Amino acid sequence: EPALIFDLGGKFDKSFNEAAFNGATRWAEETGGTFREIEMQSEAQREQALRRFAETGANPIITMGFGMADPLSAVAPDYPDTKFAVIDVSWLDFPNVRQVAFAEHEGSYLVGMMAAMASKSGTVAFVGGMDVPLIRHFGCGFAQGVKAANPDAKVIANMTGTTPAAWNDPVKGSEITKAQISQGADVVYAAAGGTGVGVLQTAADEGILSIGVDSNQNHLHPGKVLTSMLKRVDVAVYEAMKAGEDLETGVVVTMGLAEEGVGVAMDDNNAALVTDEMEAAVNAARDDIIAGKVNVVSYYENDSCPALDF
Amino acid sequence: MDVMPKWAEVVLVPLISLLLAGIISALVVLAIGEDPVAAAKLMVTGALGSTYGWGYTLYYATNFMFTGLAVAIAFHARLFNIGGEGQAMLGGLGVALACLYIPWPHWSLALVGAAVMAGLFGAVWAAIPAWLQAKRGSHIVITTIMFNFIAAALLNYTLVNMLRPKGSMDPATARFPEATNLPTLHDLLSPLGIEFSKAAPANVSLLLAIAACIGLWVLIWRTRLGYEIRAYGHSESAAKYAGISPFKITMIAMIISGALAGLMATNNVMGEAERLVLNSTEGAGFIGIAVALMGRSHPLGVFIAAILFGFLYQGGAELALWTSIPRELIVVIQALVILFTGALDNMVRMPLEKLFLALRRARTSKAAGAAD
Amino acid sequence: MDYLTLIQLLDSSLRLATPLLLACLAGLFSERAGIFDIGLEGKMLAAAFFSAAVASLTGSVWIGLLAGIGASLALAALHGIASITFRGNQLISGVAINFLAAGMTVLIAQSWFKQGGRTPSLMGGARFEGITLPGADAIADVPFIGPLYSELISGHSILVYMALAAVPLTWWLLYRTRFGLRLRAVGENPASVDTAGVSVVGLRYAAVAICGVLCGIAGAYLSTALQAGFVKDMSAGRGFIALAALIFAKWRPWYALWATLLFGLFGALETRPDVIESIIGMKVQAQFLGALPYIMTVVILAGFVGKAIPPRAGGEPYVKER
Amino acid sequence: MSDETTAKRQATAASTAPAIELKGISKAFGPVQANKDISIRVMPGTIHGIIGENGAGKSTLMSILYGFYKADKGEVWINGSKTEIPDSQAAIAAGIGMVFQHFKLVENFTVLENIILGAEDGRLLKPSLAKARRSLVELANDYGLNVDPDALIQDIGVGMQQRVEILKALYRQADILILDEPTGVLTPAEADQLFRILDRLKSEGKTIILITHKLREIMETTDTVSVMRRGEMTATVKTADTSPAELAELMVGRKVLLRVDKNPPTLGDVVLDVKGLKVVDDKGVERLRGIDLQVRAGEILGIAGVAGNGQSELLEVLGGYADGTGEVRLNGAPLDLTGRLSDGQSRRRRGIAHVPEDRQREGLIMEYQAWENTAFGYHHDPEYRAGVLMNNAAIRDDTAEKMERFDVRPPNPKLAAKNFSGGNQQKIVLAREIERNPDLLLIGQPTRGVDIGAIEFIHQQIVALRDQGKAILLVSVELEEILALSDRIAVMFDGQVMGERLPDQTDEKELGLLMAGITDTDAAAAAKGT
Ligand SMILES: Nc1ncnc2c1ncn2[C@@H]1O[C@H](COP(=O)(O)OP(=O)(O)OP(=O)(O)O)[C@@H](O)[C@H]1O
Ligand SMILES: Nc1ncnc2c1ncn2[C@@H]1O[C@H](COP(=O)(O)OP(=O)(O)OP(=O)(O)O)[C@@H](O)[C@H]1O
Ligand SMILES: [Mg+2]
Ligand SMILES: [Mg+2]
Repeated sequence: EPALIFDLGGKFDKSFNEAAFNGATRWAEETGGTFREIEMQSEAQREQALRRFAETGANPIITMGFGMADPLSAVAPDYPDTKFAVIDVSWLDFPNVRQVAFAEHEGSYLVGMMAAMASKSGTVAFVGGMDVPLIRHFGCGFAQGVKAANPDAKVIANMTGTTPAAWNDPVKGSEITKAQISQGADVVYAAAGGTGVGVLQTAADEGILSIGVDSNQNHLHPGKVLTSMLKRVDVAVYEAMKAGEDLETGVVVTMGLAEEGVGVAMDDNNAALVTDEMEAAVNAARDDIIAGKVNVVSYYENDSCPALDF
Repeated sequence: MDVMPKWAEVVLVPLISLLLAGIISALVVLAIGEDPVAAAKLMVTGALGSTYGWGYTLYYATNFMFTGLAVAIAFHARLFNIGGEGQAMLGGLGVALACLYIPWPHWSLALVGAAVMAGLFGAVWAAIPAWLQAKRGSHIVITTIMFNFIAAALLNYTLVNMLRPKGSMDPATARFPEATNLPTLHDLLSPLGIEFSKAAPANVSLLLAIAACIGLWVLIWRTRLGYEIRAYGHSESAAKYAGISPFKITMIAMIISGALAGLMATNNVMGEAERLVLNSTEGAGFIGIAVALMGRSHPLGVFIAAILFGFLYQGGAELALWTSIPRELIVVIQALVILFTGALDNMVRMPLEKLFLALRRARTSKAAGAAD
Repeated sequence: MDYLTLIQLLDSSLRLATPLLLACLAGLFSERAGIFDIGLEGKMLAAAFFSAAVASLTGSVWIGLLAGIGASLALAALHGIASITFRGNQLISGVAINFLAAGMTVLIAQSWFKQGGRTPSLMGGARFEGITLPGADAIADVPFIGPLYSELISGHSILVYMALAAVPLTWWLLYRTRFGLRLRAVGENPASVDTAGVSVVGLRYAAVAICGVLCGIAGAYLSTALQAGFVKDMSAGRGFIALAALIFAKWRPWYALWATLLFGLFGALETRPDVIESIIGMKVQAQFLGALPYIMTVVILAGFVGKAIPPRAGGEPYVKER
Repeated sequence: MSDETTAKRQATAASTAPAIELKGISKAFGPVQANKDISIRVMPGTIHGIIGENGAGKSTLMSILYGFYKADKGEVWINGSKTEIPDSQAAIAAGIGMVFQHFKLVENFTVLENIILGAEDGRLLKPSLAKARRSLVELANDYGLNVDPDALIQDIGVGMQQRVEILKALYRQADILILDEPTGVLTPAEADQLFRILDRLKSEGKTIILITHKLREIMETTDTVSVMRRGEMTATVKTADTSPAELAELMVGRKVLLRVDKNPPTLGDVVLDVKGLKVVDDKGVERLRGIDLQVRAGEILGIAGVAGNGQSELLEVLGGYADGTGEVRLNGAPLDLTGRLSDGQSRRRRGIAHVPEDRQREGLIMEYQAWENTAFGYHHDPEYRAGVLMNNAAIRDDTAEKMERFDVRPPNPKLAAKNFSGGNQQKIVLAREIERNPDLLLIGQPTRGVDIGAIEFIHQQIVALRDQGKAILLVSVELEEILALSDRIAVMFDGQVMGERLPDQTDEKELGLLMAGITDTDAAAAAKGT
């Protein structure tokens, strides 16, 4: 029986963890199988949950988030027969751990291009949740995409806060968005968990375009969400569960544009917003990145961003 | 004169209150379509049924002991320190600096060094609001709330921009060197021939917390300083009459309080995570308020309340692990426990007092009748 | 900083200040009557959920508002029972209420809507829309007062105007009516009210109930006016900031307005690093920016406000017979 | 006066039913039986006194009549008809007004607001306040009860506060007025005025119940008097048929000395020498405006004065918890008035002991047990400590001894201070301070609110200390006490010493004039004039 361990945000964070849950549910529905799951409440439970599931024979154990890297390195060697998959981690080295990393900066780059092309004012905005490197990573890719499409474009970036409350403060998200609009922004990209709900809502209310994150959020405000930067955590989880005990471990799987691990959401809800020109540019950029002709710089490379100052 | 015998006050009232909280919690569990009896069993066996469960229960309890004591000592001086959270964060910073930048030869020395740093950092973070209260009259409730936010920003800055190993995604420090890793209860107890779960995070700082409970008990109830702190807390005017300086007491009480909150970091940062992560305190500073209030600011009460909360945390984790009960239910159960044992205790006490009074009347009248 | 930026900042301040102001006035009623309330946060959160939930189910924001107020009142009643009837510790009761609201809202949201502790997004009549005051559009282009009126003063939801109106109303009620006189007296010296033949318990319950109503409006404002739905923990510590503002305001209604507007302004400034940078002439760290409101509060408190004396009987249950 | 009340008054005067009749009132507070089966009748238009030891149950009984407490058993009859009094509203409706021992005023309200509180005429304050303002003028004219209607309670003296309490009752048109220890905080002049007002009220047909520890007041003003002991009503007599000595014996169950016995002083060196002492409070008001005093060994210097004329500040500066300027010497060496050594601890080390005016706010920690209070202020003394720890066993033993010597009841060192009666609380403070064998004893209001049995004892202790050659600075608003105890009397007014007198060469009248700020020469002139 596979097991799924959600990160602290909880399984209904409307983005990352929820995507994992959706992937697992899809697997369960398709195969009729069952899986174990836990939502953690505290840091100390990370290791606890890992051991618990390992001891009761769950296999594979899929865990979410970079926070699991450290506990996993303590637990994985103790259970050599159990297979682990960890999402958003790429720097460990254990034979029984499968690491899945997403190239969020590449996906963000594409939505950045779309934002720049959709913007009439030449100013676009980014709203991050809690100020952590991962979110800067999103913002950095976005800014590079914006500049690629329109070198003169201005990117306004704000973080919501420095405590976990920053993930669940849609009111502040709204206010930030309004402030960005007053500075001329007419497209806003939110990578802020529950706070993003407020960003998208305000964008819709104020008549500017927004960009969702992680899962497809286009349907939240049809015709007002330009696109969503997809991070196919659901696919990663689905495939890990489908592989079951045969899961390939000891590898780092990078889910980039080539693997369709990240991408832009196109559906009926945003069809009217996406011009052919935009679509062509995005497709070209995707091909270039996959081919290595364009290099999107990752924030992690030297903790700074060529296109944006944090 | 006391209406009730002491055992009734100390044992019966909290027990009945807990029972009431349990009954209401059971109703809530029932309402969301789960089996309350099974849930309760799961919580008890999960938290207390194995050394593994105990290891986690005691780990959480250790955190709450430190923050609970921190709030309690401030309460004795009639100061409401809501800043335990921020002080504990700063304590974590102190521990991280001590562990990362000083080459310790042995964990015991590292613990001493880290504890000093943790206490120092926490104390400084409490001393500023204390000084502002004593000298400028700035209300300590506001300033300590503000200092929590400021601490969060400071910690974020140091972790994201300074202490994070280059290229790491995780806003956390590197792992502390092996030599600073604290022995867990397993390590401590196996030489004594006691088998304790290897996996549980409870560690030697539990002993530090217990020592802090005892130390604080001695401080409050046996030393002249404690006597002065309590006197000041009861009556500022009388304290002045007796030559007890309000400034001195405010500063000392808050410094001790902040140091205790800071010391929590020896458990969660040094003992468990063995590195400093962004959200390491996880609201333990606020739980400390509930713990101190429920423990009536007495170190023994704080100890017991901390274990109760440790039980709720660990039992709750087990619930989440084995059932589909959402984790918010645990928060609700915590709320009910706080409500019934802490705020609605008179609901139990009042009828009990009537009962005991009636019993006593009956006894004395019978005795009088016998005497005639 | 140009004029329009200033207007935008103040506009944002006003929106951010509104829930703080309502909660602050709520706390003011309660604490003026001698009942300390650190459960403002929980009441606001419960109201935010129930108003959004019921608005979403019925499609009417007004029914939602009533439901939010009802939920907040229920928690206020709990606080009253614990701290007035059973003379419990008011701080503990407040802490418990915060926990209770944080847990219950998500539990109920999950069982009603199955959307992970959220309500569906509110549409149309299930939301409070901004009100355009008469003539706002007409004079929008007039220099100076045009933007002032059409951007800053006009265009807010009705709850903002209610919150602003609540300030003079609170002042009038407290200082000009019999009820206010008794309410203030019961927070200073309940025995004086008791020996005057007025029920201490009744007055305190009334105060706690008003507190409930105001917190209810504050919560509804968050989820049905500022936002279009409930998200878990969406009160995000505003109850505590309101409490700080209340002490800042020395438990007075007009000061409460200024204090919450100041907090609102700090919050608004945080969203405009460019403005701060242009004022102080250098780039600020994101984290420092986030801490700025709190640092400013401490500085102002230490520098200008001085000692705040709470109502004398505050926090203590009224016990006649030991 | 309205026609209605006049009519009511005539009706009551005509009937012979008692204005108040209590039948079999019992009341227990938890295990404490405060009132046991008490019955009492008070005829209309009379003044009825109630006396009894501290904790006898006097306040409780009256609070029941006023609806503040609910009796466990018993009936209340007003003007011949049985009346239910579930709360104070009912009592007020039945024409009862009460001035509590501890005033029930809102400190930061104005006089006017306090008066209308609970008796407003409508939902809005303005008309109520205006009406009350008019009534206040009438009442002031009728009874000489002048108060500034717009003053805050916290800014006016206790005497004035009491007027407000009386005005509150009169404003509610009370026909029956209960006064619980009304003169405890008043100056003689204020007390005299109060009794004139009471007489006036009585002559208007109002019924008055007066609780007091002062037998003289009972003898001078009441028509009948009841004595309470341990919750029971032990006797009710016509005042004309009894004597102070008999009442005292009825009260405490033994013979009481009503006079202080003392020998002439044997004066030693100057212990306390105060020159040009000034104190400014935090509002910037000068509270002491240049005080000069000397106290010698073996002498009691009594400071007379109306409360609020700087006596408290004098004690605070000397006791080390307020700052002042000027020169103060103890045994010839200067005391630090503003520096590092200007605190209670340093003062105690220098040999100054201090019985503060307000035992509950300053002298004791009410939550502390008796033994902890015995060490209070002396907790750093070598005999009370063991390193950084307190030597609790030693303190408890010492407390037990002191309690026995000072006859503290109950002699239980582990009882919290708040559970002792006022008199016994005072004894705990006295025992602590006197037994230190200080060079100088500062003592403020030593017998405030204390029953006559305890007063006798306390006075004896003070005199005994003097006879051991100690210097004593006594502050009291009780002129009788000042006259009985002092070897020399200084009168304070408005932060200054108005003059000094010897007790056998002055009288209450002359002191009273000085206390009112009328200087020596004025007083002499006034004396000549009469
Ligand atoms: N509110 C109360 N709760 C509990 N016990 C009380 C209360 N008030 C009075 N008592 C107890 O009832 C008894 C009678 O008290 P009461 O105040 O009536 O005495 P008293 O005769 O007025 O004394 P004093 O002369 O000191 O004023 C005392 O033992 C007292 O402790
Ligand atoms: N909480 C209590 N429980 C039991 N007995 C009490 C309690 N409080 C007071 N007493 C008893 O009450 C008696 C008198 O107390 P009371 O409060 O009436 O003092 P008091 O003489 O009125 O003081 P003061 O004159 O200063 O007001 C004492 O015998 C004391 O033992
Ligand atoms: Mg008394
Ligand atoms: Mg009395």
